[in-house]
Formats: sequence, structure tokens, C-alpha cells
Amino acid sequence: MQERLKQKATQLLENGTVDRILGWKAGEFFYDLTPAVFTTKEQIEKDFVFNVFAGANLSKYLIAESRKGGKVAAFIKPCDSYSFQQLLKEHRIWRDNVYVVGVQCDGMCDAAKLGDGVLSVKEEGENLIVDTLYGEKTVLKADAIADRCASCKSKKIVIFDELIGEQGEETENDRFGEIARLEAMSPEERFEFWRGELSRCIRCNACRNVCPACSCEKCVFDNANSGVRNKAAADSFEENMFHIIRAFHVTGRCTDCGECSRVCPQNIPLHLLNRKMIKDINELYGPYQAGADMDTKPPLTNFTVDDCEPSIVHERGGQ
Amino acid sequence: MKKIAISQLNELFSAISSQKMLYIPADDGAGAAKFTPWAEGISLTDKLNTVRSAKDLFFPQVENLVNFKVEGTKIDIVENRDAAKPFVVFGVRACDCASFDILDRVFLSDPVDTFYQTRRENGVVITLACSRPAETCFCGVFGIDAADPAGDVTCWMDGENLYWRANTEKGEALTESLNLTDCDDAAVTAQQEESRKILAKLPLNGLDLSAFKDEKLLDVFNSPKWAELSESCLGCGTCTFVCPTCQCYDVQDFDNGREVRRFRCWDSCMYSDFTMMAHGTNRPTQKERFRQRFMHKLVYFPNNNEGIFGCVGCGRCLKKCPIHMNIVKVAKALKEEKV
Amino acid sequence: MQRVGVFVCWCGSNIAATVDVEKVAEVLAKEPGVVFSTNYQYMCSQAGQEMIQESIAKYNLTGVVICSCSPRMHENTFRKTCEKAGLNPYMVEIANIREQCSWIHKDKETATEKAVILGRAAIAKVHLNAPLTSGTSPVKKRALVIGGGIAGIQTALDIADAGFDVDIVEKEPTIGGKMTQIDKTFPTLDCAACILTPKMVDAAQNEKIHIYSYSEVSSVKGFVGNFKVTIKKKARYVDETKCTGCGLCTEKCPQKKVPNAFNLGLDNRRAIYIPFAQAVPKVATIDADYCTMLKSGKCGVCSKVCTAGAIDYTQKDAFIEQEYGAIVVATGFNPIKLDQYDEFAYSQSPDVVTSLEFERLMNAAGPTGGTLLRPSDGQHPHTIVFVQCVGSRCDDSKGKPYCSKICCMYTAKHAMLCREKYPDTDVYVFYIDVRTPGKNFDEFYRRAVEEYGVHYVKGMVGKVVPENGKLKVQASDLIGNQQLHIDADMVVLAAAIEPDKSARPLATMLTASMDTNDFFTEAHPKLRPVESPTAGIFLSGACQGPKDIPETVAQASAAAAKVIGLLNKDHLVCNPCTAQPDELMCNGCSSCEKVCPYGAITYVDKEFRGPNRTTLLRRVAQVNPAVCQGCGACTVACPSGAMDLKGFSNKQIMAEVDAICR
Amino acid sequence: MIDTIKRISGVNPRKCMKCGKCTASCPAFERMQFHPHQFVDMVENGRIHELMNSEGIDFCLSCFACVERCPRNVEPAKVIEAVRLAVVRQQGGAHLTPDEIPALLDDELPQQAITAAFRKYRK
Amino acid sequence: MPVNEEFKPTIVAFCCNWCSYAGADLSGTNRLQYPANVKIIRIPCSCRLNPMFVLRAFQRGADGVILCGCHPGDCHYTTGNYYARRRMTLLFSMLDFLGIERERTRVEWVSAAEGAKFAATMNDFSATIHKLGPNRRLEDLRCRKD
Repeated sequence: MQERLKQKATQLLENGTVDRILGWKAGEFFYDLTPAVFTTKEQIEKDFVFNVFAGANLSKYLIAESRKGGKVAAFIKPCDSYSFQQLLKEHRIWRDNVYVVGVQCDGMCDAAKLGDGVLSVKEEGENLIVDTLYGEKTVLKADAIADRCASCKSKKIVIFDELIGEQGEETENDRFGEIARLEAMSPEERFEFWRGELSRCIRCNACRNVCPACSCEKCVFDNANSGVRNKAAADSFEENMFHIIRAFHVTGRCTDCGECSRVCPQNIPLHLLNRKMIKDINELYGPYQAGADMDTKPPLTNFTVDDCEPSIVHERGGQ
Repeated sequence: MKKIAISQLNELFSAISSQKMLYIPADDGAGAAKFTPWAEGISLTDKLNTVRSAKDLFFPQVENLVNFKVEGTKIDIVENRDAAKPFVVFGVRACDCASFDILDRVFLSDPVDTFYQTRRENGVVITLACSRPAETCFCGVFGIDAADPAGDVTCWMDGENLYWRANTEKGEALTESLNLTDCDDAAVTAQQEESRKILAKLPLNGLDLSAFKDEKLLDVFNSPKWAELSESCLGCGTCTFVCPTCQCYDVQDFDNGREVRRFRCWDSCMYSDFTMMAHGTNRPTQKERFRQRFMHKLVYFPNNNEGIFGCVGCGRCLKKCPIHMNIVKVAKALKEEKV
Repeated sequence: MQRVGVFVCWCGSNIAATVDVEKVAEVLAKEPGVVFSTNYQYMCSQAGQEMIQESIAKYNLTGVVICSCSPRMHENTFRKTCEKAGLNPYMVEIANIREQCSWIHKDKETATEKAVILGRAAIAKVHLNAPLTSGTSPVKKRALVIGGGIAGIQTALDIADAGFDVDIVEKEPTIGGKMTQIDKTFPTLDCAACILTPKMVDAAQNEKIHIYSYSEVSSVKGFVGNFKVTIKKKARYVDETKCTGCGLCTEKCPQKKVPNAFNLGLDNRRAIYIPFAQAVPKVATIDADYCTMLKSGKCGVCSKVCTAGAIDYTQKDAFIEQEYGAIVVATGFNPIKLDQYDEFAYSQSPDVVTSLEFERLMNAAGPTGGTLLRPSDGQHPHTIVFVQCVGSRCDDSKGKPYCSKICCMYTAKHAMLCREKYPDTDVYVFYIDVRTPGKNFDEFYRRAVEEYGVHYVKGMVGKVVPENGKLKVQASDLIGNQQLHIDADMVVLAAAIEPDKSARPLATMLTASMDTNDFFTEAHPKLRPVESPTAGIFLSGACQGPKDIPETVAQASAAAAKVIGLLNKDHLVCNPCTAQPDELMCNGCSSCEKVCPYGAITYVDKEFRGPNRTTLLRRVAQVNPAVCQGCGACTVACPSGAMDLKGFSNKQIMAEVDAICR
Repeated sequence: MIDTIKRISGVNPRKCMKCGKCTASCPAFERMQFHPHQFVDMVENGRIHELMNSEGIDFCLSCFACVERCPRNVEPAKVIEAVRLAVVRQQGGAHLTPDEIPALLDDELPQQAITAAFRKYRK
Repeated sequence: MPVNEEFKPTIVAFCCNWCSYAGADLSGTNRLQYPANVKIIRIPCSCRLNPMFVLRAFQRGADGVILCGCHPGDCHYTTGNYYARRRMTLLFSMLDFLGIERERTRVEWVSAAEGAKFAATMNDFSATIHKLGPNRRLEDLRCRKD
């Protein structure tokens, strides 16, 4: 796959389709890829990488990249394509300046699942051969797959100019299972659960800054004029506040790409909040997938006269 | 050199915490470790290091400074410091311990930061030597010996015993209050030898920081590489907040309608509103902010501090950066530039 | 920080009996920024108002808080008071300590404590108030009426009568609308044409009225007082200025087999036609779908016979741009298509007709010259069955959920006329309910039953089967608890009515809201029934809901009155409490635009200064203060908080929250 | 009982506007004591037992003309079917006792049919 | 948290200007009593209620927050309360998901004619909050009054 992507990138540069390529660059180890912009064949030859750790969702970079003049090609995986289209829908990306190469994806791996002291990794079929400071071992790719990919919602690339690999379909998944488990708890248990999770937050803003839906020119939490600015949670309230407001601001816009949980240095399952909102929207207002198309009205800027009342939250209990 | 059986660790912790608040690195229930107040049932983690560094205990993320009470036009200033309590922190790794020297240079030089100073005076640091470093470790680059860390007390652990060596008066005092057995250095020396073999194999050992000399300041500052390096930076504060040496903070006020509480909290040079001034910000894009962080650690800080870099090679930013951009990649890229 | 003056009103004993007004004034005096605090018996009295004005001058107040009755009562009074003293009227806040405090609490201590908190909240808010100025926008003194039926004509006549120019845009070649097709009108049975055609002529001759017939609205821009409308004049291939309406072409045209739309296809007309004798304008139109000249370039008969030289086969659609201060929608209705209702055999037998087709069959100017004859064989029908509620009052999947309102009455009219003209016919009317609320309506219906012997049967027709030249009708008689089998000669279906199909795209252009049935929504169902929620858009006739003629005319005149009221103003004063985006923070995401009920938000691409001497092109929201009504929906939809509402800003509301909870 | 009928049929009789189109469409009108619109009305008013004991409920052909024609989607045929089911399910209506079974057996009859019939009619 | 006899809940009621604020005025005009700890904030329309205001109230020590607006279909601005309805449904659901007592938040549609309903609603809501006790799960300790 990596070679096909490299070839495509080189070809797009050489035939003048684009001026820049947005992809992933090799790091010190096999797993620490960095999103990067390539402008020459040489750079691509030397540094362009695509492997099971190319999890970073590149769509958000296109907000800035598409405004830089010239045209940029971006490699977009299925879940990234939803984010991309959602950003288009919100007029955040200048479509004319982007050439989207859809890349099929079999799920990305989580480096933390490889164990300690990883020096290098080789992909061999279904296996990863991991060389560590403490010896070599073989890990099944399936055992190292990232949690978000294990409950992948769709392998469909919803928008592209060109496709590498097969087009996929929406997949059967149990992504709402963990939400249902939380809903089944008593409010006290849920409160304890979230207190435990959110109290670890260090307000590094990684979740916000990586989130394609959080693309505000200026976040209310950075804006002294908003009246709610804060840089650190001085009280447990502020830990809640940040995450509630963030989840609410992306409600109906979150595509469930899972980047927030991936980047959290404290492993807080932040995606659960967003996913709960998605589940609610699906159940209360009919199925809706942000970014799936350009036309459907987002649920929070839409209504029907027969919508349920807010009291449904009381009536249905924790559901 | 003293020792105590691993099976007796709980008793040791219990004895220490009967005198002072004791923090040990324990599992946080989410697959990582954090410094946790010891209590019965809390046990030592088997993780190499905590996500948040030991810095937090001396320079917490949020700290009350002072309160103001306003009535009409009268403003009363009310002290609101957190009470100073003696504490012990156990299990600090060599890198974090080295970071205290860097923080001391900032906070204890004139004007002294009394909040930090109080905590430093009140805290006893018990370090724990590393025997199983990670691929991201590069403390050796800064002359830190992970097999023989500093601190008030240094500890080593093997399968059977915890070995204990007091290094300072504070350490001695604590040692005397505890029931430890005398022993020789043999076991420790053997373990150190083993550890150093592994430490020697670490992939980042060869990191060359010689390019960041005083006289190169402008060359480094003006390097065209910064644009490329910072291109994918998200501008989050992860690297800053997990870093044991970052020490920037912001002072903010919280008005609850009855009084104004002034507190300080960590800030990150990666944030767009870092050092915001009346005219706006003087680092308008992520490139400048990104450059600031690494210029500070690799050039400005050593320039003002006898060549000591503002980094201890703990590897946290390597592990935690959402896009895997870090000081190692930066240093390597800028060095390439020079050659 | 403002210099705030606090004025606590006793309202006689209304407040003072349960609230310790002196204490309130005393406690509030210690609030930050308060430089003067007092209490008085009646703040709204002349003396009270003077006291406020004097204090503003004396203490150089920049903000005023009045603790008194509800702002719904005297907010305007106090705003004017302060304005006269040179203070911006929007620097006044009212703490409602009467309706929401003294009147609901009995314990003086509790009420006093609450009054203090409410006062504090008002003070906290006033600190963040900013002086607001109402903007004005000029009014273009011309109105557009879309639709030239009776509603449109009446509205246009009334507006013209008040001295304003009015344009009527009608998509058909003639104005007049549905009423031109109707024979007689209930409950008076006077002839529709006799009362309508003089109005059509009035409209045509009125020099203030300009009729764009055979035209459509193709785009609408702007806002109340300043609409810019593009009208598409469809090519009719006849020069209107030359055509005399002599009708010679419509007799000579060799293409004779064109279904006559005016008679609902019950007979044929030529490819060049004038819909009916009294058409306004009386100008011929070529039906491009049938004209052999336009289709194949061979013929040209009309051109040869036209002495005026009015035929122009090369005519193209023309676009006219015009500015208006107000727009009236009068797009009217149509009967629904009946294909869905197989059971009534509408598409199987020509003798099953809709009520509007029946009108044509009864009309002296209709295809049968006014003699009621079966379309199938031209025979006189002896048994006629009327079915009510066809497609009305249905579940959504089966038809229209609403009552079409006019069917009961016109069916009674039809039944009565049948029996009157042809006493030998048996007339059955199958009904679910007979609804006759209206002046002389029930009397009319009773006459049909009692004097004219129409058989009203409570029940529904189950099926109609054409058999041997008859229509076998199977129906239930719910009161007699029997199933009826009638051999009918004709079946007349009272089809539900629906808004004209052109209404939906028009609503989008106008940013006027519609209900799920495509009827235009009124600004308030009771109190503003002829206005759309979108400022400057008015509703006339059945586009707003089913209506009979008198109701339509009443609403048409009401809409005209509203338009006249608007056009009479030289400038519109805008509500200054409008939304305002901070362009620097706007993402350009359009969330606000989607929730704005008034279409007040638009987006522009604008250049901004970027970091390091760069310029950035960004898409940012713009609010038109003349259109914004200040609801605030956009402020919450905005994820970045770029949109705020003047007078009720985020910070102001949060300051109130803080003050209340403190 | 009303709730049972409503639950089995899934019909909300309150939606009926009493137009009688169901009855007008009914081909079995003559043979039924109560007609489709009356079924709906009687269910609404709790006259279930009268319906269950009425003549001709089995004459409903389940042709669904009434369902098809009803302007308000009330679905009278489903009510009739529910009433029929209610009759079948009646306790003690004793349609089949174990003693009768041997007499009913014949070689052609599948065992399952007996079991099924027994389950259904032994209540 | 045991029910404290002395506990006087703080309740913030956001009322739309056109219906509910007028309804509240009417309950005053009719001298219908409801607890003094209910404090009303006037907003132009229920759709003006930013979830941030709800959180702010809880932060600053409110024990219950209620939004009152025109009945659906009667909004002065035609559609505002429909948006408010969705927003509040999702916000309340999220708070519930975080384990915040769901009884602390409520939306009630009160028309300008429903003075009695306004008073009854406030009495009922206040009683509910009283039973729940002080808000401890979503408060800011820095704002607590001791």
C-alpha cells in the first residue's frame, strides 16, 4: 500500500495535478508518524510513510492547507472522509484547492499495545514483528488494533477524487454498546465513573486541537471575552464544563472519528461523550451521520414539530 | 547502604506515611501510572514512569495565590496559600529528579518563588533507579545516569529487595526514622552493571546537541526548518504539561461575586494566547510558538545556565505528542541543516 | 464601570407593603458602581420621572436601574424618560419586584431579600449594557403582489387606492385565478363572473397597477422596504402592446386539438388562444407545446391573419428587475390530483368529475354552454352522487390532514343548482360531517335539504364501478345502518385543495416559512394572521390556508392595509437588539444562517489581516439589522460564540446568573 | 380487554373520524351483525364482549378493503382479526380436551398438528 | 445528601420574554404564590438559552435550572422553541449521562395566559429540588457559600 501511495503522490506532483502532498512522514521508530506536507519527489522517496500507525486524521489540516494557494492532494481514509465532508459542509475547506485520494483502511494499530522498548516493527501479513530492547516478538495485528478501529463504523470513503484500494461499505458494529453499558448504570455510578475519568484531565487541549469538528477560529475557552475562558481546571466543575461544552459544540457535527480519545495523554475515553450524543440523535431524531453527505440538515439546526420533549430524559431513565 | 525486603514494602510505606504525606507512583486505572497519596491498598506501579512528572508535587498545575475582598471602594488582601505540609515522594526517576535542578534555577533564583520554595523545603525526594528503560529514554544525552539517580534518597529494586542509600541530610533523617537493614553494595552494583548495558543500547543515545551553541543562536532561530517542523503541530499543550522541566504559568483571577481569588496555573508556549499582551500576541503563528518552546529548551536556557539544557530526556513528549513531533526530531532536523 | 443610579419604586403599597423599599435602596447603594440609590412612591409618575431625569444630570449617571413593576409594563416609559435626560434608552434595566416579587410573596423579609437580589442582577447587567441606536432603512414605495386571483386583485386594488404603485405577477396569461372558472357563488348564488370581471377591469385600468401576466418571480433579494425582485416574463409569442384581442387568430389556427386548460380539458381549444372572453389582459398567447410553427417552422397562419402584426415567433423570455418595499403572496390553491383514489374510478370514467369540472359543466360559458350533460355520452344525468372529503382529513399517507373548508358549501350549492335546474334528478350527497360556519351558510345547507330535497347521507362512498354506462356506487348509510347501492349517472368528487405548486420554491426565495402542507405560516396565528414571520412579506388568500371567497377578500384587504401601513413610512426603525457577529471569530460555518427564521444572515467572503503581514480571505456572517428580530437562535447555534445579541449578550446574561446565584 | 384488542391489533380506534368508508367498502356487509366502523367504535367504547359474541365475525374475509380505503389508517380489519383472536384465546371456551384426541388421530395427520391444535384450543 | 431543613435551594428560571415572562407576571397579578428562591431571568426567546448559561448557573451555586418558553408552535419568533427543545433535550441527556441528577433541569412551556401553570410549575420544581438537596455534583467549590 505504501508504495502505491508513494507512486500516486509522485505522479500527482509530476503531472502537475497538485503542488503539495499531505501525508505522513517517518519518525524515529516505526510507529511515530507525523503528518507532513511534501513538495518534491525526493522528499516522498525519503520520508513518505503509510503503515498501520498512520492513524492521524489529516482532514483538519486541509482547512489551512486549502487556503495556502495552489492545490494540495491529501490521503484520506474512510473515517477521515466523513470529517472532510463535514468540514466542507461547514465551508471550512476550499474544495477546489484539494485533490482527495481516498485510501482504504483495514484498521490502525495502537503502539501502546506493542509493549515496552519497541525499537522497530515490521509488517508481515497478519503479524507485526516487533524488535524491542528486551528481545524480538511477534504480535498479531488484530491484537494491536486501536479500540476505535475495532468498532469501525464505516469503510466507505464518502468523498474522493480518486480511490486507492476498494470502496467499502458501512459496517456492522457495536460502537453504542459501551454507551448502553454506561446508561445502564445508576446516576451515582455514572457520576463516579466520569469523575474518575475527567479528574485526570490536564487541559492540554489535545482533544480539542486534534478534533476536526473543533475548528473554531477562536475557541470560547481561549477567548477572554467569552466569559468562560480558562487555561486549567481550577475546580472539578471546570473539568466537567470544558468537556460538556466541547461535546455540545460538536454535537451533530462529530463524525465519531475517535481522534479525541486517541490523543488524550491521560487515556480519558472522551469519545464516549460524543458518541452518546450521536446515539441520542439517532434514537430521538432519526439516524444521522455527520459528514455522510452534503445536504442533510444537521440535527441541531433542524427540528420537527413533533420532536420529543426534554422531559424524555427523565422518562426514559438513564437511557 | 540499607535494604528492606520487597515483601516489606507496604510496611515501609506505612512507616513513612505515618510521619509525612507519602506519594508513590501507582496505577491510575487507565493503563498509566501517577503519583498517588499512599494509603493501605495502594501499591507501587510496574510502569516505568508516570504520565505527569514529579514536578506536579512542587509546582502544581493550579495553585492559589491570594484573595481579594471588595466592598465599595475598599479592597482587602487575604492570604490564601495552601497550607505547607511536609511530604515524601517515592519512586522518582533519575530524569524527573534532574528536572528539579532545572526548576530550582528558575524558581529559586532571585526573586525567589516562595510557593515553590516552600514545597521544595517540605519535600523529601526518594528516587528509584531504572532497570528497564524505554526506547524513548535519552536522559544519558544530558549526562544523567538512570542507574544511579540523585535525590535525598536513592533506591534500587531487584526481585527480592529494595536497596536504600541516603544522599542528603533530609534523606539521612528519614532513614533514621525507619527500620531498614544494613547491607553492602554488591547487589546494587550488579544491577547497575546490567542496567547500564541496556542503557547503552538505547536508540537515541547518539543525539547530538552540539549545534545549539550560544553563537549559533541567530542561525538556529532563522533556520527555514522551523516552518516545516511546526507545520503539523496542533498547538495543544500536551508536551508542555507532561514535561518535567516546563515552568511557565499564567496568573488569573476568579470572581465568585463575594471575593476575587487569584491563582496561577500552568500555561503553554504552544497556546495561541500565551503571553498575550494588550497589543495582541508577538508569536502570531504556530511556527513562532513552536520555535519558542525548542529555542528555550535548547538555546536560551543553556545560554543563561552554564550550558545546561532545559530537557532531561524523560521521553514523555515522544510518547504523548498526538502527532509525534518532539525535541529529538527537532534537534536532528536542525543539526542536518548545519551539516 | 458604569455610574449607576438605582430607583426603587413603592408602587403605592403594591410593592412597599411586602418589600422594605428603603432597605432595598440602601443595600443596593453598596453594589459596585452604584453612585445613587433612592426610593419613591410612584416612579412612573410625572414627579418620579423628573426625579430620575434630575438624578441623571446631577450624578452624571451612565446607567439606570429601576426596581418596579414588570418591564412589560413600563420599560418603554422609563427608556423614554432617560432618553429625554440625555441617556441612551438602552442603558436602563428594570428589576421586576412587583409581579415577580411583592405580589407573590407574603413574608416581608423574604420578599425584601429577593428584591435585593433582583436589583443586583439588574445592576450587574447594566454594567455590561452598551448604548444602542436604532438604525433606519428607507422604504421603497412600491408593492409586489404575487398571484392575480381574487386575493391578489383585491390586495392590489386596495394598495393602489391608497396611492402606491403595485405590480401583479400572474403566471397564467390572464388574471382572475380560480374564481373565473366558478359558475355561481355560495350562499347568495350570484354569478362569479359578474362580480369578478369588473374587478379585473378595474385592476387593468388603474394607473397605479401594473400587471405582469404570463410571468413568474425568478429571484428575490433584499429585505423589508428594499426587496430586489427579478420577474421573468415568459415568451407568449404575441406582442402585448400590439394585440387588440380581436380573437381572429384563435379561430383560424389550424391546430384544433389542444386540451382547453380553462375548461379543465373538458373540451379543446386552438394552439393560439385567449383563455376566456373576459380575460385581462385580453391578449392572445401561443401554446408552444402545440404550435406547429414553433415546433416545425411550418404554418404561420396566425401571423398572416393578424392585422395588428402582433405575432412574434422569435420572442424570448424577458427578465425585468424591480424594487419593492413590500411583497404580498397570493399564490392560491389547486384541487389535488385524484389518481390515488382508484375506488372512485376518477380515471376510469369521464362521468366521474371533480367539483371544479362540475362548475365548468354547469357554467353558461363552459363546454356544454351551461346544460348539464354527461361528458361520456352527452346525455342528461338523472342520478348524481356527490362525495365529500375526497383527500381531505386524511392520514398523511392517504391525502391531506386538514379540512379543505370550502367543499361542504360548494357541494350544497351544486346539489341545490342541480335540483333547481333539473328537478327530475336524484341528488345524493355523502358526507362525514357537514361544516357550515359562516354567515347564512347553515341556512343555505338546510335549504338544499329541506327545500330542494337533496339526499344527504351520513357515510362514505366505498367504491364506484363503471358498468353498462352507469356508475355503480356502493356506500354506507351510517344512520340507517345499511349499505346503499346506487346506479348513478354522474359522480362528483369534492377534491381536497392544496397550495399551488409554485408556492414552495417561492417561499425559499422569500425566506418565508411554510408548514408541512406547504401553506405559508403566519407571523402569529391569532394576532398577525396576514403577515409572514419574515418582515415585509404578507399573505393574502388561500396560500395561507383554505378559504372561501369572502374570507379571501377580507384577508386580501387586511394584507393591503398592512402593506399600506408599511409603505406610508419613509424609514423603518429597526429593533436595535439585534444579533451581531464578531467577524474575527466567525468560522463561516452557516449554522446561524440555518436557524434564522428571518433570513437576516448572509455570508460574504472578506479579506482580513493575517499574521506576519499576510491577508486572509474568510467567509464571515453578516446580520442585516433591518431584518433581524433579535430572537437569539443564532447566538446559540454559533459554536465559536462569534454571534452575540445586543441587549441580551452572553456576558450580560451570565452576569445576571452570577448575581442571582451569588 | 380493550387494551388487549388494541395491543393485538395495533390499532388506535381514536383515530377514527367515523366516515364509514370501511363499511361502504365491505363486501361482507350483509352477513355481519356489526360492520367495520362499528367494530372500531365498539372497541373504543369497550363493547368488546358484544363483538365477540356477535354474529358474522368469521365472515370478514380479511380482504383489507377497509384497511386500504380508510382515510385515517385506522385499519378496521385488524380490529376484527384481534376480536377473532380474543375469541380463540378465551379461557375455558374449551375447544379441545385430551380425551378427544385419540378419536381425532389418523395416520395421515402430522403429530405436530395435534400438538399445535391442542396448544391453541386447550385453554 | 440528607434533606436539610434549612436548605433553601437557589433556582434560576430562564423565561422567554413573550410567553413565559408574561405568564410569570400574570401569576403575580393573580397573587399566586411560589417560592422566593425562584429567580427569573428574562431572555428574548427560549432559543437564546445557551447551554453555557445553564452550566454557569450550576457553577455559581444554583440547585436547579428551568427554562420556560412559548408552547411549541406558538413561538413569537416562529421556530425558536423548536431549536431550544432539541438543544435542551441533548444537553439534559448529556448531564444525565455524566451522572448529574436529571431532576435538576427542566423545560416547561408556559404561555402568557398560564399564570397558574407558571406558579404550579415553580412550586413543583422547587419541591423537587428541595427533595434532592443541594447541588454537589456540578458546583464550583470556589463559589460555595459557607
